[in-house]
Amino acid sequence: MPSLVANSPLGDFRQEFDGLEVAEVTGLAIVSIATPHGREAELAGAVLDAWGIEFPPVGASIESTAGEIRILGLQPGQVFALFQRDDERPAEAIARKIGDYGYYTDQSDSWAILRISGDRSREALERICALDLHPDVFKTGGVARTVMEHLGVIVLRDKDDAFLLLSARSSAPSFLHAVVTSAKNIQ
Amino acid sequence: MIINHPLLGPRDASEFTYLGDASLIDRPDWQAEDAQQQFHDYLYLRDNPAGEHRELWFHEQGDRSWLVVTRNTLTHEITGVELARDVAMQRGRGR
Amino acid sequence: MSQSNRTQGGHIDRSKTLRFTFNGSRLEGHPGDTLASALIANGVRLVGRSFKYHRPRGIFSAGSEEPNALVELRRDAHREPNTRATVTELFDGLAANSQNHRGPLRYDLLAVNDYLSPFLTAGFYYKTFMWPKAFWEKLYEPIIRASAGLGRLSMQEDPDAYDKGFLHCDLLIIGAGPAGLSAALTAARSGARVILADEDFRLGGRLNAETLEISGDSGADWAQATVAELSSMDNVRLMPRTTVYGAYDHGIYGAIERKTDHLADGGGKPRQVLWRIYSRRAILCAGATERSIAFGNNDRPGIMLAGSVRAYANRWAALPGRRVAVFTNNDDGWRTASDLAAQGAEIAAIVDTRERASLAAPAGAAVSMGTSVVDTKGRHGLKGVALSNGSTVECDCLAVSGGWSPNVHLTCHQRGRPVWRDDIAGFAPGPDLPDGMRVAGAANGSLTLAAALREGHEQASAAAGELGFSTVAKTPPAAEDEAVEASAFFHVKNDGPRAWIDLQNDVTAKDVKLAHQEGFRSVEHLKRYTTLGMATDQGKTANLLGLSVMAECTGRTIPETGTTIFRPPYTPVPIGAFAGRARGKEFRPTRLTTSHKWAEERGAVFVEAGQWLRAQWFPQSGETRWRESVDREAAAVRGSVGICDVTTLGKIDIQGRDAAEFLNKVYANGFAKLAVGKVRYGLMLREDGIVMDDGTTARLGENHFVMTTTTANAVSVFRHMEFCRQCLWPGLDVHLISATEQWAQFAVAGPRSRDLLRKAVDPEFDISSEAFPFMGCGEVSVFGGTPARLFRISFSGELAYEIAVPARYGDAMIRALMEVGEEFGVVPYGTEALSVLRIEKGHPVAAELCGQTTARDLGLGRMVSKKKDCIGNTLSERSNLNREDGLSLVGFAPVMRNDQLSAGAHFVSRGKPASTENDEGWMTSVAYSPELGHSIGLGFIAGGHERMGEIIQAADPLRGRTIEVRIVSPHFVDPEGERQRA
Amino acid sequence: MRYSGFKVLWEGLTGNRGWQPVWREPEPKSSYDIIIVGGGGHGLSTAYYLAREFGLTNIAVLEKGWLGSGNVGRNTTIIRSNYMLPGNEPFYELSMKLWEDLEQDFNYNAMVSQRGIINLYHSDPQRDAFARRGNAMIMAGADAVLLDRAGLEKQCPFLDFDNARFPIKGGLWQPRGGTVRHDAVAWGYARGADIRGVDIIQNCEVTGFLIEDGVCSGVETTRGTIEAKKTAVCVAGSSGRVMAKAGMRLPIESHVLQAFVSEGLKPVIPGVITFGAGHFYVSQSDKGGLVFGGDIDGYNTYAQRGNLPVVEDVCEGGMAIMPMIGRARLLRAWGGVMDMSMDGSPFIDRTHIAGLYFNGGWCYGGFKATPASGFCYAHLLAKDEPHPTATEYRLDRFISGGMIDEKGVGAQPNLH
Repeated sequence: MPSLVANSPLGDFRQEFDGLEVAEVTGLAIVSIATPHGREAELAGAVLDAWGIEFPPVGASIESTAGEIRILGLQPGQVFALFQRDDERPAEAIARKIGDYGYYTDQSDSWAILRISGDRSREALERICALDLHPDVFKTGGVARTVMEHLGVIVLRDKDDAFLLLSARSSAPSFLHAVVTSAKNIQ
Repeated sequence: MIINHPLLGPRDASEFTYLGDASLIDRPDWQAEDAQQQFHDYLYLRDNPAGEHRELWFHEQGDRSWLVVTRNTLTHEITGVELARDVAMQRGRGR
Repeated sequence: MSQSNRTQGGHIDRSKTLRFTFNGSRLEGHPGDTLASALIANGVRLVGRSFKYHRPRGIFSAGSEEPNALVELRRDAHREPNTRATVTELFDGLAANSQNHRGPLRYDLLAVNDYLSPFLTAGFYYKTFMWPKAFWEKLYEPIIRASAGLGRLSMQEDPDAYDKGFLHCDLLIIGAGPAGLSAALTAARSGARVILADEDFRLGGRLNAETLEISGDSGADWAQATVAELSSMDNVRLMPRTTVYGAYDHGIYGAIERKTDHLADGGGKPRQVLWRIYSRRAILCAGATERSIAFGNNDRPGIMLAGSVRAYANRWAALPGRRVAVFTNNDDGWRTASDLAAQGAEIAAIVDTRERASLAAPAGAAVSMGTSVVDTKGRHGLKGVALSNGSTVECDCLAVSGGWSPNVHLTCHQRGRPVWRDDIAGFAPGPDLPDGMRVAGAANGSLTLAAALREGHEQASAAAGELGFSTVAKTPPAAEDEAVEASAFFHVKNDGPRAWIDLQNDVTAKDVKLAHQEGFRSVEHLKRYTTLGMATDQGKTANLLGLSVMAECTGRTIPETGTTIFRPPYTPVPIGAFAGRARGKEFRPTRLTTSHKWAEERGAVFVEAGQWLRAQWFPQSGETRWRESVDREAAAVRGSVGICDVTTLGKIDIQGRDAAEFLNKVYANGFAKLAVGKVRYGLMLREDGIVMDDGTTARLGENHFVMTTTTANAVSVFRHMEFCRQCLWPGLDVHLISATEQWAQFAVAGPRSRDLLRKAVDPEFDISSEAFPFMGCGEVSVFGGTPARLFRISFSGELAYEIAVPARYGDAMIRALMEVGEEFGVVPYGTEALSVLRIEKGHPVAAELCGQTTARDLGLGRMVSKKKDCIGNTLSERSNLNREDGLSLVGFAPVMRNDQLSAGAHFVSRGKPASTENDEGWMTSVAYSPELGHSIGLGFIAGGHERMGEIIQAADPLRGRTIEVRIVSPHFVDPEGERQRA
Repeated sequence: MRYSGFKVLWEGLTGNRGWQPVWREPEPKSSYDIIIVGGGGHGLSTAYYLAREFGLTNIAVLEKGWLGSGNVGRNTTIIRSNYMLPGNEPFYELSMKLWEDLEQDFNYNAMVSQRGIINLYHSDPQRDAFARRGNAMIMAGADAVLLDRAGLEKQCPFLDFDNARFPIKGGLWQPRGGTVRHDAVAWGYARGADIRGVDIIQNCEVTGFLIEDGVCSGVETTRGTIEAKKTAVCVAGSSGRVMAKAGMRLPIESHVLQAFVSEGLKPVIPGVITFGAGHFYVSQSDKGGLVFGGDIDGYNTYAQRGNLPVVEDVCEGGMAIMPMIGRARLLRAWGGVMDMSMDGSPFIDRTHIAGLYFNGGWCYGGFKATPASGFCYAHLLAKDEPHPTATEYRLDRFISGGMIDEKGVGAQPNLH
């Protein structure tokens, strides 16, 4: 019987440019957690117990002190949990950790993830991203869903000069083209 | 245009999808005696004001919130943005 | 060729020489030159022809307001028509040609039009060319079209790339002249984020063209020092070569930055970048544009705006003439005389319409006060002018100053109206400015240097203050308040030669008078009837002259006569720049399924389905026609087993305590009682009772469903359901998230599908028909532990399943399924075979769910529950949607077995002509059925279910093939549905 | 005064002194048989056909601003009758036939130029939908040709057939489609109506209706009260505002449609081209400008201006199919306010108020309808029964479910 081997949306892409680097991030699990009406406090409590962090508001992310998980506030009643995937069923892993307080959906395969880093990364993103990414406005840890070159993108600033960009898996080559073209155009 | 999202701050309107008059929240009672007439008026007739207009926008490329935006149709000035869910609850919608 | 008209000084770099050609002549200039300044330095006067009369024309201005000096720039696919020489930065190897003439520029054959001018008055074409009727398209119009237009497109794909971008600032300052620089300095020092944009390549605006001083330095030096300070600040972005072309809602400005236009070769980098600038405040410091005066034959090469003549002399050390006359109605014209004299030109005369002036004339200049120029001579270049006092003046350049009009354009972009100001005899910004905009300097009607510096500082202080920045209370740099007294004189009245108002469109004072005579008296009628202000310069130097002549005719003041407001863009912007990168294959993103690479390897032919590419069929060697492949694929599904990637269908994960109740509201049929582990077909209506979408929804758990939507409606259905969730029933506990991207999903269809899946699904899962019946679903694992979801649903009508694995396994999954299916003769099938199979079963898709049809039309009327509240059921009961003779979806078969049906044919009863009143419906989908061996179709026809067996015409006059067809059941194959339950 | 080539010649030789005003500027009378509210294309053509077809001339056209200042003065000048549904196609074909005789009819050269219109298709399902439409056109007496790729290449070799994201596979061609000089339509109808005795009154805004006991007997205006036996509103773009004065809510929203013109160019494209997979259509005016547009901005507005995303979207569509226009420059953008109706189709009907009539809801298709709209409105006003080609344009059609929804997008105006 054949066994199935996973592949990443962008084949572990990595390229350096003058002042920035664009690289695919693989191996992350993404689980969406929706909050049942009326059980917000219980879910937040479970998250606090499990990882010692608050539930983030929409537009922000919070990373656990140990760094094993980051929770992104994406929309009212829904967050994404990002962590290293070491399980075929990450939604169930989350449920085991914090109980059935939330509704969990595995999103790990829905997204291609690019990390754009370096002191010119903001300049490159300027060509495709309408958000104001000035560090006084979009602070480290900030998260936003927006649109770039007709593609939906989740932007997470994970360092002062580095951004994680999540875009749909099926259109990942188009998204990569958009980001790489931006990097080239500012050279 | 820029919509000042109550949770996220100012965002370009191109992240949003427009639906129309916020009265679309006020869906009639399907069991009313004149339900068909009520649904007709609800779905088809509009105040279409030249001036302040309360309208529904969906933050499709954002946080997926439906918003009620109060915007002047003569000047495009926006004077209020609320989460549509809150508005709907205030208007007595529930289950 | 030497630069015969080049003098001393100026802001050009004489250490380098740039070679260029104009109409093939080899010429030279220097860095810092524009094409226009280099042409002037080389003594070139005739540069183009006017639009209608093909009059010889020369350079008129020194900026973006230029009406005359339009050229075709660069060669071949790079050719750029209608390019203003006055803003084209000179580069080595530049090639420019004049445009809009037949034959050589000097001997344009179409100059004959000038002699026909009595007949070619404003709007003459509305009164003739009507007979005979057929001659318009065949004769008159082709002649008009060929002689109209200006430059030529290359007709080749634009070889350059463009880019876009987004910028954010506290303060956008538009224009880097004295007001803009002063504003930028004040704002930047307050700590605000500042963007300073200017259309010129050298910041400083008029300071570069004047000899005025600031704080004891030359204005140009002060500008350079200020630019140096600003460029050293982190919170400032300086954007030369950037035109802010439009003011849009809520502080958004459009700007175009020319990145490589000044280079011989752009090196593959984007030629221009279109910026969307989000500003909290903006200060318009766009300066003012000089206007001309209308007088007889005022359009000859050598007649120029006085401020521009001065700019060529001061900034570019290029003299437009050796013997210059000045015609002015204001003080500013006198400065041209003194500056030109300082550069070595002979000032032949100063002609001023006023009785007295406050400035002194340079030595040797004859001054005529209270006098006008009434006519000129020199066909290809000015030779002299005639004055109202009867004298004549020999000269080769006439510098005309009719006063300065504030550049109010951006203040009008949100329909603000400028207001008249007597003191400057022009329109200044009105009170209805775009939100957040302030205006400073000449753009605000404050025409002196001192006022510009002061207002820039004041407006920047105020704007920064509003945003919470504290400005250092410093006074602006000092400069003299130079004399700018102006008078309202626009038009030298006479009955003699034509006096031009709009140089490019050839609108003369007589045209304006004719418009008045014929009743076109409102400003908008005037514009539209005469074409005044409609040329590529948008009447920047002409509008006010036209208004003044109309005001004369009506006996009203100019403000009573009206004003026109301006629309974006301020200056024309290339269409390619607005499109940016979105062209060719990058016009829209491409979505690929996880089996795409595998399908490519199999030689699949792909088809666009929205943004997706899907395999349409998989040709095998020896197959030469697509039908061969499709017939084989469809037959294989009916005969053994086939696999099709169905990932593109929308998938929505629905969870919550009230998920079932929610589905019961958004679907027309009942979902509350669907058992866990079961799938149900769902029909979704719009609120108006028309079918919106359909699909299957599986219940994975008590509070957990997975919905599928059609590929095309995935986004709109999700949006609709969020509307229902948030706006209609916010009290329900239900949560939605798209799972389309998460799962790679494959249909495994055909009598051997279960056999195949037994090789894939791990053995601990029982998929026998008893344990896993039709419309069952469940979570399983495949190929040794990979998580999967299995749904026993059928689109083909055969025993069939859909199996989904996480997308990262999609590529491996299709290969594995093909491998284990080999023993059953598995074939991959594409969308064409899928379509054949579904038509054979009568399943509707987008062609039938076209947004105009009801559940009843589709034969699904009984699915619409009357016992619950759901979207669409109330209005679906309207009388017109329930007519006895309403449309029904039925099947069609050709009467002559070999006839091909065609989608889009209309149904007409036998014996009746194909006309609208006999139209009974249309064919939606057709296919060749390999199972039946003939063409079959689905379609809507009035009262169809009652007409089984009737023979009617399928009229297709569009393709000239009307055939007879029989109305049959839409279920062509296995009408009882037994196969899928096997 | 009759216009002709001879007259132009004569006037040219005699100093152009003989030209008369194209319309009078009369003072409003205190009453008329019929008042038409709105001096745009449809209002003026209604007056013209009332006079010419039905001999009714005691008529005033009241215009708030200057004649032709509505959407007849701000559109992309396209005429076509390539509709699909039986409620629409015969009406638009009537309009096309009226266009074809218009200039000789009203003795004004509006430059009706039938250089054809092509709607591109990119897939087999789109081709099939166009086939349905093309057959409906032919069945209504219009002309339609289904072009395959080779046929299209012959006409438009400059299209980006191979590199396009959505490959161009052919088009539905209506050879009789084309363009008309839009302002001249208003002026020609105004002249024709004026000559026949209709009073065209500019700068006269209707501020209210005289309504008593369900009967409308005239209007209040900025120039006084004017009585009329029949009051016919025809103010597309302002329908909501005006009918609100009569206390009516309409199945209409107001939206802005932007349009664009490039700098003048020597001839580039032959007729009208419409790009189905993007939002772009284009023609070239006789003066040489590319006249183009796309989708409405999509939000309710009465402001005659739009925003950047649509400008960019339209130009993207243009570059996608004809990348040779990249170096042509966009010269001017403008916006017109559209009556977007709930099914994308118009209304020509009585209202529930006796003596008050309504014409509107033209979406972005009003210009091509100008002759037939006036013709059918005149018919309704003169005979009090709808013209046979306009029987379905009823204000109450949504009550019974009689939508005329060409696009099939339902009761959401911004999608039509």
